[in-house]
Amino acid sequence: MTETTVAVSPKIVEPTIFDLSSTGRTGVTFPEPDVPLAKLPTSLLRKDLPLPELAEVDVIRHYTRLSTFNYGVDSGFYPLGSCTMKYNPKINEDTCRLPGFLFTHPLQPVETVQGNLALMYQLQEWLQEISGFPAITLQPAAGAHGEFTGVLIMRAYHRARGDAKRIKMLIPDSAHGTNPASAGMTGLQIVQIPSDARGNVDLEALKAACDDTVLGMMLTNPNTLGLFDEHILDVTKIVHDCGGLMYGDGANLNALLGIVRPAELGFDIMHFNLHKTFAVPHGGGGPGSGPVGVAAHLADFLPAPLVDIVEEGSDDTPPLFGFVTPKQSIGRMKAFHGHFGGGMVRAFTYIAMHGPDGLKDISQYAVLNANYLMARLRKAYHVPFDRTCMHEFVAEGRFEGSDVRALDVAKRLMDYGFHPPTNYFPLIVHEALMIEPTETENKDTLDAFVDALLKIAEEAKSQPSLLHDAPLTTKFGRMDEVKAARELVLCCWLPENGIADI
Amino acid sequence: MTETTVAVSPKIVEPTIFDLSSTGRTGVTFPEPDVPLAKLPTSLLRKDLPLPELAEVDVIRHYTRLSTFNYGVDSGFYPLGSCTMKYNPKINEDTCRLPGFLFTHPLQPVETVQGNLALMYQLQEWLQEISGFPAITLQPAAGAHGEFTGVLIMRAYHRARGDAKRIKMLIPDSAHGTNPASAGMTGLQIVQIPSDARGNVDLEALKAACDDTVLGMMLTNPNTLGLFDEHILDVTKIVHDCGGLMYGDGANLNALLGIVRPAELGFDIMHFNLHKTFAVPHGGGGPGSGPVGVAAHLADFLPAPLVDIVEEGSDDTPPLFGFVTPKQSIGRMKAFHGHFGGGMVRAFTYIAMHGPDGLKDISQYAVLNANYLMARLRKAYHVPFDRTCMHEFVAEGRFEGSDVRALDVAKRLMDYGFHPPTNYFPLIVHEALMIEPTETENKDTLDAFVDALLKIAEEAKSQPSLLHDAPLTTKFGRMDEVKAARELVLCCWLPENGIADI
Amino acid sequence: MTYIPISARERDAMLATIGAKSLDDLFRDVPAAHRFPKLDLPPALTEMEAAAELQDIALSNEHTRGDLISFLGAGSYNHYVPAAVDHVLRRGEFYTAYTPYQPEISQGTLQAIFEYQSLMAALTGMEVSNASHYDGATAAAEAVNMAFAQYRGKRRKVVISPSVHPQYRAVVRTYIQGMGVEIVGDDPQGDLDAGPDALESLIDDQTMLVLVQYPDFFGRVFDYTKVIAAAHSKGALACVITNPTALGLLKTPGEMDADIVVGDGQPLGIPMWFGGPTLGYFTTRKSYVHKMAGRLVGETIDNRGQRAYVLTLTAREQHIKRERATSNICTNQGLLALASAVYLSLLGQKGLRQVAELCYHKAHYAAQKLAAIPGMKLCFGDPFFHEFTLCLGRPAAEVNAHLLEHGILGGYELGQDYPGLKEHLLIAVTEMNTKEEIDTLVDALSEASHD
Amino acid sequence: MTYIPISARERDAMLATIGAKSLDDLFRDVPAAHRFPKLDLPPALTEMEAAAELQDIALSNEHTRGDLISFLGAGSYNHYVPAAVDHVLRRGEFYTAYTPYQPEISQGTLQAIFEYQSLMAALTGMEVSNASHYDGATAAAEAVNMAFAQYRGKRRKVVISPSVHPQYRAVVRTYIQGMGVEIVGDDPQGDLDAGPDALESLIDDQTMLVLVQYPDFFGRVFDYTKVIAAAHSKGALACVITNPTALGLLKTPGEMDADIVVGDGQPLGIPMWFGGPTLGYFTTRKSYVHKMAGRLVGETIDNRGQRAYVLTLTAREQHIKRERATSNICTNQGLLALASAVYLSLLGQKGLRQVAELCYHKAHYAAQKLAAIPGMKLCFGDPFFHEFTLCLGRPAAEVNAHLLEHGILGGYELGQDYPGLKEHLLIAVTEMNTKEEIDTLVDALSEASHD
Ligand SMILES: Cc1ncc(COP(=O)(O)O)c(C=O)c1O
Ligand SMILES: Cc1ncc(COP(=O)(O)O)c(C=O)c1O
Repeated sequence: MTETTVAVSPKIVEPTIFDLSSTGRTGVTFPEPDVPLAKLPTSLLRKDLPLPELAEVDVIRHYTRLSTFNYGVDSGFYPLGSCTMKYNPKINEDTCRLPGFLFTHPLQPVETVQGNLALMYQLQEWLQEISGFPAITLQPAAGAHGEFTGVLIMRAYHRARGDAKRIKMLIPDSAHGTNPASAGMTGLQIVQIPSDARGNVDLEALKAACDDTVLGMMLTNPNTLGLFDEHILDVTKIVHDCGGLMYGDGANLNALLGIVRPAELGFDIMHFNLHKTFAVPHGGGGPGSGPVGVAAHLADFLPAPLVDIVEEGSDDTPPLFGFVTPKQSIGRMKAFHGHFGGGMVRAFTYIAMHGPDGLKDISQYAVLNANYLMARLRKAYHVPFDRTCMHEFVAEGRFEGSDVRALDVAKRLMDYGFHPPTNYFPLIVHEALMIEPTETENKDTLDAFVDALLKIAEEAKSQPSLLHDAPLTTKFGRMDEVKAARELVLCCWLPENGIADI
Repeated sequence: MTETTVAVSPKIVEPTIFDLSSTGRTGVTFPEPDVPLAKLPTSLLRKDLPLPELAEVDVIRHYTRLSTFNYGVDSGFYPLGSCTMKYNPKINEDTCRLPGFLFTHPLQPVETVQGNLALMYQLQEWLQEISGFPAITLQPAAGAHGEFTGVLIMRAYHRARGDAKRIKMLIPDSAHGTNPASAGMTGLQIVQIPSDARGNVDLEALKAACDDTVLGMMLTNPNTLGLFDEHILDVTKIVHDCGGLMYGDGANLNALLGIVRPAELGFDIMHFNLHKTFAVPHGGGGPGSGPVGVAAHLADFLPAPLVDIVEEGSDDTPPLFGFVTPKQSIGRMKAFHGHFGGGMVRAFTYIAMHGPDGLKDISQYAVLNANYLMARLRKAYHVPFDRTCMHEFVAEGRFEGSDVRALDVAKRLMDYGFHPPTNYFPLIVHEALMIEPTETENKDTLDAFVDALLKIAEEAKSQPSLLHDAPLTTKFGRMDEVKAARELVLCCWLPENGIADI
Repeated sequence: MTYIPISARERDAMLATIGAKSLDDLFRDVPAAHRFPKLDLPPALTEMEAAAELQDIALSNEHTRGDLISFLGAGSYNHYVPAAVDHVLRRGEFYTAYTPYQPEISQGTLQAIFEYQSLMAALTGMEVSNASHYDGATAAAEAVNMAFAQYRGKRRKVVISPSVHPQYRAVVRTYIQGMGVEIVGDDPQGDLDAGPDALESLIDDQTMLVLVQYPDFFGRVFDYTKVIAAAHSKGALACVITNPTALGLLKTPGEMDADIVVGDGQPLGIPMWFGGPTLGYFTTRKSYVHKMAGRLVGETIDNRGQRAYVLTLTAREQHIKRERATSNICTNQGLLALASAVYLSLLGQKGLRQVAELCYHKAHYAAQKLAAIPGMKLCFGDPFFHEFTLCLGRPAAEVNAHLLEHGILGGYELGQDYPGLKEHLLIAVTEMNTKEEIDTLVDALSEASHD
Repeated sequence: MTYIPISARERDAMLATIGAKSLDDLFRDVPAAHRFPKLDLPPALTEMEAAAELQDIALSNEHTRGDLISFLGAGSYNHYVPAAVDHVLRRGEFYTAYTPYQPEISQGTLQAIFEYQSLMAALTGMEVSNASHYDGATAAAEAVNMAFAQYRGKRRKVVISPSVHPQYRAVVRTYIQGMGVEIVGDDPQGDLDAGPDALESLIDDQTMLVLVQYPDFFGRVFDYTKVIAAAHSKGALACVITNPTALGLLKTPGEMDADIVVGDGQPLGIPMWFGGPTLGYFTTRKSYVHKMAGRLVGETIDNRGQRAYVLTLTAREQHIKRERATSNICTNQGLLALASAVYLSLLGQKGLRQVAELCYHKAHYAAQKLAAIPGMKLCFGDPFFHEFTLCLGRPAAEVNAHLLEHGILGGYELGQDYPGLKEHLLIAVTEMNTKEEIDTLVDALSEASHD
């Protein structure tokens, strides 16, 4: 007798677009050619085009259904630490879709796109005013792309001074993974700097690491613990004293609008995440927009091109905006000019609607909300660095005498209708639950969230299986991640099969 | 000991917008006045303004959640007989929102709205060509409004001939409720005409009812059984012979595009439902658009104003469109010009995209789909009038030896992911299930629907409780309709309470 | 292009199941002589072509958000609609659903309408609202129908103020054609200065309804408490047609003891859209609910103990009562009721009050500046809300033509409806009109007064 | 206005819970000297004002759907995007979600990306696709990184064709700054006629990657089978940058045995948007999947036996591997991957082929007409796809200025990147260009040639 495993085929909640395909359908047709037909290059034609065939109604129903399997900020509270999941005002969705923005080509003569250029110029100026950096590039596509830009600028700066021996980047142990990854892409060595007992950069360790091989330091402040470094001016001074440059990861800028200009703290360079601080929606993963601001001594190294006034205006003529290339530019970070439509227009609209006081309110209330949550939760959840936090804080998702883990708490929150916080980051906290409420949530929501977490803390002791098995009320349960990695089914179409029937 | 009933307070799935209100919030603010303030009329000011207070995020989350409690054509198959729940192409949603349409005022000088008027004129012409009626008013807001318009025109026609004794309207027993209701609004007596064994108008009964007190007849063809009257030419002749006029309820026009022009069958007047035949979405109840077409002898009675060419164009100038008033117009049916943006623009886009062949395809495939469903279902569900149907058909939701009713079948269909068909209409079929698939559904969907209904027919015998208790898998179960009618809680705000806390 | 997803192969298989040979086969009941007419229509456009064509058509209009400065009101108003409103309306589950006849899977629509009803009741100061009428004019006509039903046809006189919107009065006249009802009081040639007091003498024991407008067609704000009391003293009902924006500021018809409040909901989050679709709202006292037209949503619970909503008192409606229904209305303005609910939720009490005040102050600024132009004057005095009547001292059509040359829609020419007001413009000012625009109007009119 | 829903009363209660006296109290860690700077920014606009301001800005552009006729391509293309695409993107559940780290409540995004991956694999003829890069240029740079990782830094030469998009070549150069990598072959002053054969001699056993473009920057279509084989014979990888629209018609890089296919997804349902955001796609062979950058979605099941999707092989990524990650990418172009999935689902094989053919035929019609103008000629021969290089016989900038006066964006001036091509325009034609528009261009250029 041979043992056979009967493969139970999985239940299909929603077929894929390939599953739904049927020969002869189409969702859109195009006009017949209004020109004579040219001969097609026979030897260069593809054999088949294995795309699915569906009517518009099928496509709409499919993606409408898929959307309901998702949880977004529009669904409810989304306190995902480090991600600043604030509410995305609907007006931004309309302004970024104005035909004058949607349908301008990136290579049009500048005379025909003065609106776009004026907007970019204005945005550069606003970001300068907010951050204190006198020069800005809007080109980087996201935070990590901004970091990479920054590291290249730091490298170019030292080399332009004839100093090629700086090969180390100092990065705190609490840093986001993109920081070391970005530095690594330029071949730098990463030196990890520990945090001290209050969650600050360990100054002794920092001093020890600083020498003339240090290119600079990448620091997030407030850091990923949600803490403002109590010795920030010392940190930046120590690094500067060894000739290094200070890079600021601006992912946490939502705590600092109108609170402090990062440039004044000693940072030489910083990226913005327009998709965090300035309400560009996250889109299920992107696109973002990661402008970079620099101190005067780094301005010449910015990627090209930048927007500038190329002909001064007068009383009755507006200035002419155009593109310029910084003298010692590191080059181009991507094709064209950055995430104009999806990123800059939305962020511009958002900043314009807030003004100086509104921006300060954002940060004040983001910090208020975080401290409020922390104050109400700290009895039930251990907060390892227990001092006034900024816009977020980190608690531990573990309980004495219980085998419940942060992951379980996170999943159980789904049953209460909330998106879980970030978990297992930053790496220096055990069973981290990183909670960032943002300023756009009201007290009722915060209270309901606290109530759920307190309930869960009780459940962790009284009914831990509820947490281990969670989520129970969502459309999908926990995933077999091992199977995914082992079987590696990464698409439902494979060349040898044509359209796969799964 | 007194018996007390403990009122269990109901579970609130989603609070109302009043429940969610909290003092001091607002979803949108407006600029401060840029003009000097005028004195407010103190004695005429309201005491309080008991509207809820919410932030934009709360409003968006609330209505986003509510939307997910709904089932629309975008969610799945919606074979609601008599309603023509076809797919609503997304392009229509964009064209009707073009700024040139959204932001034109109905009383602008005609010179400034030639686009709107040209569109209306063209739509009038297209509806004329499709229906065979030489004159059209676009003013009526919906089907019932069109009917009322039509009845007033019929009445005005006879009175203009000096004939005021016609006080009866003939209406088949299969008619939609709006037909007698519309006739009733003008004070007419309704004479109900029975249907014969094949679902046609009973000719003998019709003849017997026809005399010189008959204003006319209102007939739906194909009728609400989905059947094309086999003696339609006889019917219209009999009514005409007694001096009556034939009104066509055009709700079922989706079966006739490019198949037959209603005017050629002897109808004198007919309304269109742009929200059925021409893909204007139903909006959860409206708005619709119910243009009315009339034969030449009724054109002078149309409501005012109509769009016409008021100055002929030439080779190099386009014609000038304007408004005109028919000589003996019944007057105005509503303010302004009808449902321009939401109705006419969408219908115009839809007709333009179909052209003559596409329109005929619509009706052919709508009829194909209905007959296919009927053919596959007739073994399990009794079809009382069992002949080739048009775009819909009526089956019975009852089974020998089972106490299952049409309502139970309808509710059980929800568990299979389908919207139920219309039930208990038309009134002349017991336990009616009126099924209209429309042309926009594919065979896979139709087959899945049939499979579900066949399964349900089995369940009706084997597990009737499944049907009685259905739906089980939806967010909400069956409703206590008696409680609603008895307690009559029609709003969550009452003057004496201010904002009610429920 | 079409939206038909059936391939030729599938079609043939389906025909075989049916037992038909061809599609044509299915139409044998259609008289052969008339079967399959060739339609003389332009050939089908693809989506891409249709999008371009419609854009061309829309561009050949001059609209009020950039092309023209507008002071046109007279029943359709240029208000700002917050972006969030349309974002809700674009949810497919809302706009592609039918009337919520299956409550288990229609709670979205049902709760939204329940909220709309609550908001409209709160706004107008009344107890119940239905789920909407086609527009303000038809809602007014349905008020007449309701009064007729209330007195079972035993009273047949309606007193209407001449300063009710002319198109509303026209629609009421159309609606009552078969009812044997008499309308008195609204002579457009009569004394327009008289105000509501003049109506009192017309009310008698044959009167079923008194119909007034608030603010009236000329923008004037009257307290109707007295005329409503007069109506009640004769046993008649009173209906006030109201601009809902004004209710952000002004005393409610409810406070004046009105029996019915109707009006057009367009100012509440609905674009002007060349006049439609908008929505007609209808609120009344609970005691009249069984006589009311239109759909009603009521609160209940489902069989799982959850709060839920259903269409209720449907026995009033055509699909049950047929010719004895309170109205023939079926399809209504559901999606626009949702729009108004979202609009009112977003603005809340603060926002709506702000809009109302902006309209008020800007209109008063404009009125004061315009009245200062030599030869021009305000036709009626204060209080007015956001519309006022300017006497130009020369034909309004001429003046408007002059303004149009300056890119200004100058206002509504009242002579179209009131023969005595050929030199009068009805000028509307909303929160959308900046001081600069008003000053532009003033300049252009001053210039015109010099010609 | 702000979006902060906390009233003063609530704020005070919250401060009390925290044990702080004021909001300012919360910021004592911020160095006092720098705390609370006054920001010199314009005062806040309300939504209504912002909407008007942004409309003004947008209107001060001249766009390509009405204002200007456009023949600009060079990496951004004016295609028709079916209305349904944006309707899907506007679903709040999609666009307001984060990266799908919590798969139980992110199956919408996850399945959509899985479908995107499948569609891109099918389109390019490859086995796996990641979930997107920032754009085509950065995807090309990541291909270089992948090749570098594949050879663990032991090979350091990249052969790049000079007819790869100049901006892509620039981005690759930026990316490799710290890597000690050498680029050969792409001298813009070199022989541009040579085609891919010229690259073969540059490939040696130090070569890690050969990078070509298909169709190339000048619109030419080369079969790269031979150069790819040459790369393979030296142990190097080959990457083909591809315009996805062309793959509706043309042989896939997969069929040519490419190892990596990258490109910009903008033509697949993404508006030009002044150049971004678009998306970079990246497909490769399954054997390279562990070296690949970016997110990957894989199929699995959940604990209820339901088919489901998760992010997989995350150990390649920065949040796990930090400096040893395959790339630093985190936020990608998720929503635009969804756009492309919807676009491809709507068009299907028939639609995409139709678009590709329309581009092809219209471009050929334009090329033939333009080449017939005295003094003008095509710089390179057939086959080309939807872009071609026109030699004008006079400075391209002059000609373009003339065309702009006629409301025409005449094409890309190649002299900006290729000093030898100062008299050359790169002209793109898509399904959006009607014959009439092409004829207008021809007329305007004929006129220019007479000047
Ligand atoms: C602290 C921190 N730094 C950097 C990043 C990277 O930004 P992006 O995802 O925009 O590339 C993130 C994103 O989550 C972050 O939280
Ligand atoms: C046969 C029939 N007639 C008339 C109507 C009324 O049309 P409307 O709802 O547009 O007023 C309907 C609507 O369902 C109908 O099905």
